[in-house]
Amino acid sequence: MKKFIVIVLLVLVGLFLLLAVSKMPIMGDPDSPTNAIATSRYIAKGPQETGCNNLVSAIILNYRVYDTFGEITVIFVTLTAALAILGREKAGEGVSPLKVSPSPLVSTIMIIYIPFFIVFAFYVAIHGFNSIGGGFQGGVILASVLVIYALVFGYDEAVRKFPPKRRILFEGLAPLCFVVVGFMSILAGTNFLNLNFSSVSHFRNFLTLILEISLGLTSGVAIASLFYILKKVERE
Amino acid sequence: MLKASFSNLIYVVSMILFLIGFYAVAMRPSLIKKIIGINIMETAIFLFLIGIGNKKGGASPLVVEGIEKYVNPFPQAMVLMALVVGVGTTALALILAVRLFECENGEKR
Amino acid sequence: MNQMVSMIPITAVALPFLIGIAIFFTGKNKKLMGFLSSIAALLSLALVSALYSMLVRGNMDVCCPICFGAGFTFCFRVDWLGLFFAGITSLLWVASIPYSIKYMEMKFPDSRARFFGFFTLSAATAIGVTMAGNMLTLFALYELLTIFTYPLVVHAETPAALKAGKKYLVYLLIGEMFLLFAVLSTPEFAGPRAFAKIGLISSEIGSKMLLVLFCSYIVGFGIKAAIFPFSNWLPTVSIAPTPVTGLLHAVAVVNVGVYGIMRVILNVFGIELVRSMGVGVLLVFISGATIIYGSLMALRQDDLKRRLAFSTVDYISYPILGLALLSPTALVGGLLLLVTHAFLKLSLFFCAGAIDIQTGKTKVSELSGIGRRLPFVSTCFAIGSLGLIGMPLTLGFVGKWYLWQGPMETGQPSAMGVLIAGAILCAFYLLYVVYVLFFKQSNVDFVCDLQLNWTMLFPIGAGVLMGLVFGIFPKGLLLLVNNVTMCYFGG
Amino acid sequence: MSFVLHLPVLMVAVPIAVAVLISVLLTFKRNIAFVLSVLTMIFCLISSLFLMVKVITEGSFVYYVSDWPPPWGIEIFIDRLSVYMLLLIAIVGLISIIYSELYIKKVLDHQKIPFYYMLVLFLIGSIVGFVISGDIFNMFIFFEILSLSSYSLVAISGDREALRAGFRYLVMGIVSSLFILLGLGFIYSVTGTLNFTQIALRVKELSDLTVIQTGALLLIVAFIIEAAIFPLHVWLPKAHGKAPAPVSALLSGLVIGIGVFGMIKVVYYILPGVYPVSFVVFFRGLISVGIILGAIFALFENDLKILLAQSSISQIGFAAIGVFFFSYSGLMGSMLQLLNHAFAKSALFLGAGAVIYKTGFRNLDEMKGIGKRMPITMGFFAIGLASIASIPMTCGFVSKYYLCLAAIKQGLWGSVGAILLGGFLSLLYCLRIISCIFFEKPDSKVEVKEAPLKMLLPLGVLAFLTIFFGVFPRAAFVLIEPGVKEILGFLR
Repeated sequence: MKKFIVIVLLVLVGLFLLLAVSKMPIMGDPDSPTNAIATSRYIAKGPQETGCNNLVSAIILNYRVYDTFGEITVIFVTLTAALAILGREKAGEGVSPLKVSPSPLVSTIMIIYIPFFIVFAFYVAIHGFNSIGGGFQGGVILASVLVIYALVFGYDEAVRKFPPKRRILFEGLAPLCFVVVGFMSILAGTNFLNLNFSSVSHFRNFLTLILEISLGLTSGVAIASLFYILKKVERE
Repeated sequence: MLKASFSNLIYVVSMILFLIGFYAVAMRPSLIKKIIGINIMETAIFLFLIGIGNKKGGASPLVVEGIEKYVNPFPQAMVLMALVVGVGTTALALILAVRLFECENGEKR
Repeated sequence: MNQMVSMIPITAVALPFLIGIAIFFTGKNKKLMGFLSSIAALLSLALVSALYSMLVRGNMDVCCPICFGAGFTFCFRVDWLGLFFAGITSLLWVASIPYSIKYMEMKFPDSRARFFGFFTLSAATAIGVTMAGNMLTLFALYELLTIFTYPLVVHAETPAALKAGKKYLVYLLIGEMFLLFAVLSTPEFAGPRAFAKIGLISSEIGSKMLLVLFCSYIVGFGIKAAIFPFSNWLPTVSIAPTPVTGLLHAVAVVNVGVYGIMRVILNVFGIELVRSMGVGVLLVFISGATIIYGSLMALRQDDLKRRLAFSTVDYISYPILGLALLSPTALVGGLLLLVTHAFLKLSLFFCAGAIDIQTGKTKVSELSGIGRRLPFVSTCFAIGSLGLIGMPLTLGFVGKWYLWQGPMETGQPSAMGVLIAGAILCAFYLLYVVYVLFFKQSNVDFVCDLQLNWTMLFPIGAGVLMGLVFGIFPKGLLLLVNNVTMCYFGG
Repeated sequence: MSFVLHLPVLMVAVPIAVAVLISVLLTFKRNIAFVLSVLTMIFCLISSLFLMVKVITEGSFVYYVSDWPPPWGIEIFIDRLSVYMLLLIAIVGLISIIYSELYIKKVLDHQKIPFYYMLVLFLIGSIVGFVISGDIFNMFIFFEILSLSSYSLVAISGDREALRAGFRYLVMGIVSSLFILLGLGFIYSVTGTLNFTQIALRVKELSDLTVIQTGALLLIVAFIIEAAIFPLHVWLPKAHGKAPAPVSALLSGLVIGIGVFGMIKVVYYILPGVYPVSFVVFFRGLISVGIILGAIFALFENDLKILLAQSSISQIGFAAIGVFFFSYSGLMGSMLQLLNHAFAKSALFLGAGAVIYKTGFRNLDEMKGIGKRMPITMGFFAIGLASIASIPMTCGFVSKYYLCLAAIKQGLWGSVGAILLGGFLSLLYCLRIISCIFFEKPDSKVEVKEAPLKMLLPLGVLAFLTIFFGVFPRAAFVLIEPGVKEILGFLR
């Protein structure tokens, strides 16, 4: 019965949505309102005003950096929630020694590759200015490195290598950076989180870079921490 | 209506995906399946948003000398941010599910 | 009519109110508690008398609006109708305080601070209702009165009392729901001088809506005034301590219901509109039915307090009947009967309470022979009963005399029939108690273990005495009542 | 005075920054969380007072974050109503945090305490961000932070019931936030902007409103879920009932009120005047049913905190129904009801928490006669109940008075009936609690003392505020009256 009701409801909602969709402007139409209004400035002046050739980065790091602040806070809130509900993992807590030792082939290759991965992560993060990439993308690569490390060398080894004490600062880095930059811009007499407060254009680029890197570090480490915390429960 | 829907095929597809996800959330008792449903819904919306930002013949929003026509970068930025938010919500959902699983198994033991 | 701004009306409400709140914090200090409650009652009496003298001197409305902005205005205003009710309430409040102090000391020694606190609050809000200057104030205080009397009703904290309290609340709150609707639908209900003009509602809003509003008002106030289909709560709550029953029946609650109905018909609708709507007859029928129903039920009751409660249902409809006849003489009669009822019913309830305390008897059938053991109380009971029935030389007689003129003038034989039947039935159910008290032989011997002192006997005697004095010299009271009717019927 | 312009955004940034800072400082000093949170909330309170002065004297203003004007950047929009909400948030937040100290120590593990404060700070910061935001996507982001922190606060105690409630809340909440995202997609596709004022301007030029209406409907449904209005209220009773008491106070007092405020934002700021009549009637009908059903559920509930949560469904319905009257009195009633609910319901949850703290009783049956043992605590509790029951001279009366007046003026008899019946039923369940607490004979012989001062004081402040705004509603009118007139101006 419940199933029937839900399906009827879904069909109704679906018809309603399809009706709305059919009334929407044709996709890809260059004259549609989305393409006509706000974007002109992003495309025309974006690189000069923000110093980013990558317009997506220009938006998330300059035009709408306040949103990005909120978004990195979301990651941090999730982490806090994880810590509150599950608790921080500890090295050697209830350790059962690894039953299968990592295959030497895999571990050797990983040891060779991991530095490259990390460099690549930073490259993606820093290069978000001018080409495809950005803080989050780099951060996710970083996180995947930490996750792979735990998968290959065992959870305890990973926790020992990257203990919570070392991660804790990185986890809070980005929100703090954003707030500090925000305060700086207020003190400089402009509005909150204005990166263009100094007349020196390099300074703006420097700030963008700092935010980019902090975003990368924080998202990467926080996602890895989430993984470690979830993994901890699994092994208990 | 049909013709318009046809030219907006991506929107239609994303709506259908959205409803599939919704069905999973509403009807599946399993927590993990609910979370998967939520992710399907999310993805559908991302597809929808990216579709909105499309421009025929536009290049990706990476300013290069000589190209004048770019797709709208704003929906892409929006999706990027929504993605990260999605990671957060999914993670929290998993945390709660894992903890709930632990609790209920703990009681059985 | 002139208007003057004065803070006395709001003081007469707010001061006792604040004292009432202060009483909660007296804790176990009995002396202070008694002192504060008496002070509150005396203060309000003094202030009401001051208002009376102001009205007599200047024939003015005394008004003080408190505006909260945006159509939310509280306003206190005193005119003759309000003052009439305020006078009754404050006078009887003073009279009931010494009795309550003694009674509570004997029957319910626990949590007396709560009792006297709420007692004072209820009486103060009842006076506030009579001085309300617009519908909003009236409604707000009216609802507060219901809420403040609830703890008094359930004071005994027995399951039966809680059940009675629940019934009380459900009845009254349903009434207030209707009332709120009616109040908010009345145009200009929160105007600072809403009651100063007669007829807040014009006939323009459509006859259907008018009828709906009228019915809502009658239901809203009528439930508190215990009119026929809604009167069951009143006997149920007679389980409460006797001073509370007195408060409900004579001092505050029921009176306030009658007051509300009068306000609605006289001020909100206006006599003319009611006459043109032809709903007076409806009201006559309702009140007539209530009188007959109350009397018949009273005859059947064995419990003395329940019998008296049904007698209230019966008697409180006379003022409504007097109003419904829409003639000035009938209204005079109705108001006089209200005074009669207030004084004498309070005495009767106090008598019942005194008998209960002294002998532990609450059933009529057990009362045989008590007349000789408690001569004063029983005599007072007898005189009070006679007064209520309407024997000559009592106020009841004067009231019924005037009320009788109403149907004569307007020519409503059914109302005359109701009056006759009501008087006869009333004589039956009250005089039977007197008969049992004095003339029936008691077969069980009982002990009187407590001695009643003057604090309890004085209010009883005073109430009965008032009924007699006013019955013999009704002129002063008639003057006041005429002032009330003159405002609405002109001359 | 120019510093005041930065205060709204600082009210968002400072709680979040402090919360992050706590996590960093945690390694050095564990018990710093409480002090820092209280200081932050005091900062928020003071800044909202400053903002109030500013807005009353100079009217509403906008603030461009990063100095980019809309539609390129994000706009923050401060008018009287949002300042009013900020004040509510700051007061209730400060009070709940002060109250939390003792309660949380007893209820939660030692490990979890700093995280609790962090989450509360995130919650406060994100509510502020949500309220002041002038951009739908920004609203979405803060809505996510808000919801994530509320889910985790519900589940923080980690026992099974709380986790269940938290998960259910999470599923509904995520669906609601996805609805916002989808809705804003629709709106963006035809207007090309996400800024409130710009959308409102563009919508007037559109010929076909179907897409906009779909977007608006999705947004409203999302906020209906968040505000727990009738068919989508299922998550609320357990979530609010099982959370720790100060969290319930925050969630019930503020967060569902924020749902209603979101509706106000959609209906008046973003998309004024695009709604067909059937739409509005439908929502009014739903809300009316919710008002009555919530009260009926509460009437038959035995667990005190769940009872209070059920009553929240009914009470928030009152606030929501005023939004759909589109009239001055209706909106006034709505805003006053938000105030009433924030103060009174928080006081109730804190009072229930005090009983749980002292005795561990959760069911009404166990609490018989407890009013005599802890008269002051229960006295404050009773004042809160009086306000919920809309007894005259409390704030609840004023709000329901305006709502009912608005409904009658517009001749919406169904809504009038729902409001009156709802008011009647809420009086009944409140009196049921009162008679149980004060007038019934206690069963148990447990000696119970008054709650400690640190719990009594917050309760007392809330009770005082409820009475204060009931006796002097004018104090609230200073902000609401011009604010409501202003947003009604948007409709034209």
